[in-house]
Amino acid sequence: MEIIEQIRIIEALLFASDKPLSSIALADCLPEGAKITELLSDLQEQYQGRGVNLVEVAGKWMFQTAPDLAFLLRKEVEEEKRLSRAAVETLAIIAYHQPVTRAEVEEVRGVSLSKGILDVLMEARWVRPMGRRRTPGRPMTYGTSDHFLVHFGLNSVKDLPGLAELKAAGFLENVNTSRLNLLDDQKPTEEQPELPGSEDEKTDDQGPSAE
Amino acid sequence: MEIIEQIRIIEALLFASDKPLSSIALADCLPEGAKITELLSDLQEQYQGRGVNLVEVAGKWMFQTAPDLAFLLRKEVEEEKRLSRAAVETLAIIAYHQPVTRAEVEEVRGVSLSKGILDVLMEARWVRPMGRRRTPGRPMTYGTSDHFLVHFGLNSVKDLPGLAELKAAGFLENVNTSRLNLLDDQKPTEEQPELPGSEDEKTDDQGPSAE
Amino acid sequence: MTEQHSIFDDSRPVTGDDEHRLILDIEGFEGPLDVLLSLARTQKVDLKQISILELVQQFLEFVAEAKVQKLEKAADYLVMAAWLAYLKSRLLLPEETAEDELSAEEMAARLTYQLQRLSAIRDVSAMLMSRNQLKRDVFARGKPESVIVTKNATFDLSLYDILRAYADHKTRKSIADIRIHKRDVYTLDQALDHLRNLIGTAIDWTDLFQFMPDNVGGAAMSRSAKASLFTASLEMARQGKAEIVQKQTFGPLFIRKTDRSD
Repeated sequence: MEIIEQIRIIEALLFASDKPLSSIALADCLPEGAKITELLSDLQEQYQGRGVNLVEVAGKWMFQTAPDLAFLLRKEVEEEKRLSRAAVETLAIIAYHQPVTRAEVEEVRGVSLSKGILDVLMEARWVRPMGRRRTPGRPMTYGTSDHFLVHFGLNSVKDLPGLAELKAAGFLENVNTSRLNLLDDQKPTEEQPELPGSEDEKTDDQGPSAE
Repeated sequence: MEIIEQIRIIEALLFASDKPLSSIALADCLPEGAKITELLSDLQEQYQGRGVNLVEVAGKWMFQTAPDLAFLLRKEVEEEKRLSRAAVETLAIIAYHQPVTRAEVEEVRGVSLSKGILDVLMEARWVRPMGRRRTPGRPMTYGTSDHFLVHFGLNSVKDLPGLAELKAAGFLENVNTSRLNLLDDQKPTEEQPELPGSEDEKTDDQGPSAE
Repeated sequence: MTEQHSIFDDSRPVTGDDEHRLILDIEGFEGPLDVLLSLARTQKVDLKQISILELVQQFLEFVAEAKVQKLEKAADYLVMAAWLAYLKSRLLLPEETAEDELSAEEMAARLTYQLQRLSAIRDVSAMLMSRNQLKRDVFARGKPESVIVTKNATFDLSLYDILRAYADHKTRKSIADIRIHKRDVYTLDQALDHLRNLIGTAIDWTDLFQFMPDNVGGAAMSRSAKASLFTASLEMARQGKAEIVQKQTFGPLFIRKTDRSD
């Protein structure tokens, strides 16, 4: 099959979908040995500067409208729901510090997390549980999802804006090393019975990584 | 505005629209005096021979997969099904209470489990049999599969937030907690299912095998 | 949600006319660190160079003047105020650090660090939110054609849906668990049976409450029996099966059978 034909196929597949597709899924529709990476970057180039662009998000590929045309399209959608300041901050802390516990979010913000904020972020499918920390109380940690990456047009959490600066300034170090001890960390209410039926001691921290 | 810019706008509008657009609707988004007919035929020409074509249907315009590639779209036309509420709840109960018997699910839900729900969950590969309970009747117990963990981005079933965490996250806001016994909740799991021969060794731990 | 402030909400009174004496309301803030950060900005220097002593003073004044509606909200602020007051005393007094304690300078440095960190997080929050967001700035195909290339995604179900389902289930269950216990009463039917049986044995006018059933139970039951017996007597009189006489207000009620056979 010719290259141009292979490009047509991935173009058709990607154009038809409103969700990002992985290169593996795309390769499934191509003949054995197709150079999917090259095909994708060819296609991306062909759409450079057009009204629709091919972008890589969360390690997958999708077509979306060119960002500079947002002014035209925005009026077509409903006013998006605005996140509260607290929710935005919480989301940022979770994104940059993940995996992070609820207590750590509170520590960074210096205020306890009001109810419903995590709920909202999880409902938007931006935040997800990421396993328990192996510390006393085995607190639940949270991180961001692929959906978060897609929404904000990020290929991985390593591409978060300002991540390098935050890291260089030492702001992403273990939250507790800088403790002021203003907020009491010991929240017995956060402790909970472990789900029986799973006795394995397993690793929790998995670092920022797009699954 | 240059012609090329006007074409970009039309391209983006048609791409993002959920229905075909008339040339009049498109012209509304362009500067006065834009030659919409010429622009459309230019754009149509640009997409000629590509994987996606611009077509005019009933006087309106839309992008469509090239006819010769339509086979791609039908390759795995597996519509996204929605699970019934009862099925979602059953899945949740199995996830939280595993290993759990059918009768226990019914007891917890307070209604009998209609036929097919377990089938659907097993067909989706989210639920699997987990061996028989060592009680009279030796009922089969059920639990979640590795596939369940992968699908929902969990490392282990222990990553499911507990009731206290659900409450803290705002999921249980209307519940009077004093009536919710947070600790006395997972009775059925205390019993270990019998291991039937060598068949099903893994009665409980999902292990960190999710990738 | 209780916290209403949008990131776009610039209405907070951070830039007062008199920058050294802000009159601020706790309601507009996201906790004591937020207040400290706002106060620190009034010093118009880099966060690294703020005067902690001045900041402490500003915060203590803020807390003293703040209108506090809810005590639980004030708690965070009061804890911070106490800590800052301690820090201030440590900074002013000659240093004599115990071994297991942080020096005043270290404490101050940590406070500065926290403020810088929060400020940095706010900056990246703004950067994050100003990115091109899907369905706000950039758009996916509006009318996707039905292809499912990924084989696993047969069901559109997220972890959130599962948690929501479990939480809803728990919510419903907690409601379903409320049982209203049946109150013990001596019913009207019981009283009627009882009275019908006994009234035949009486020869003449009899005080109604002579017919009170024995061993009905506690005081509540006894009250219930009395009420039902009275209602039963009225019912029997209505049916023409009994006559009732009361000679004086609050006096005893006398009852007799109407169709006495003797």
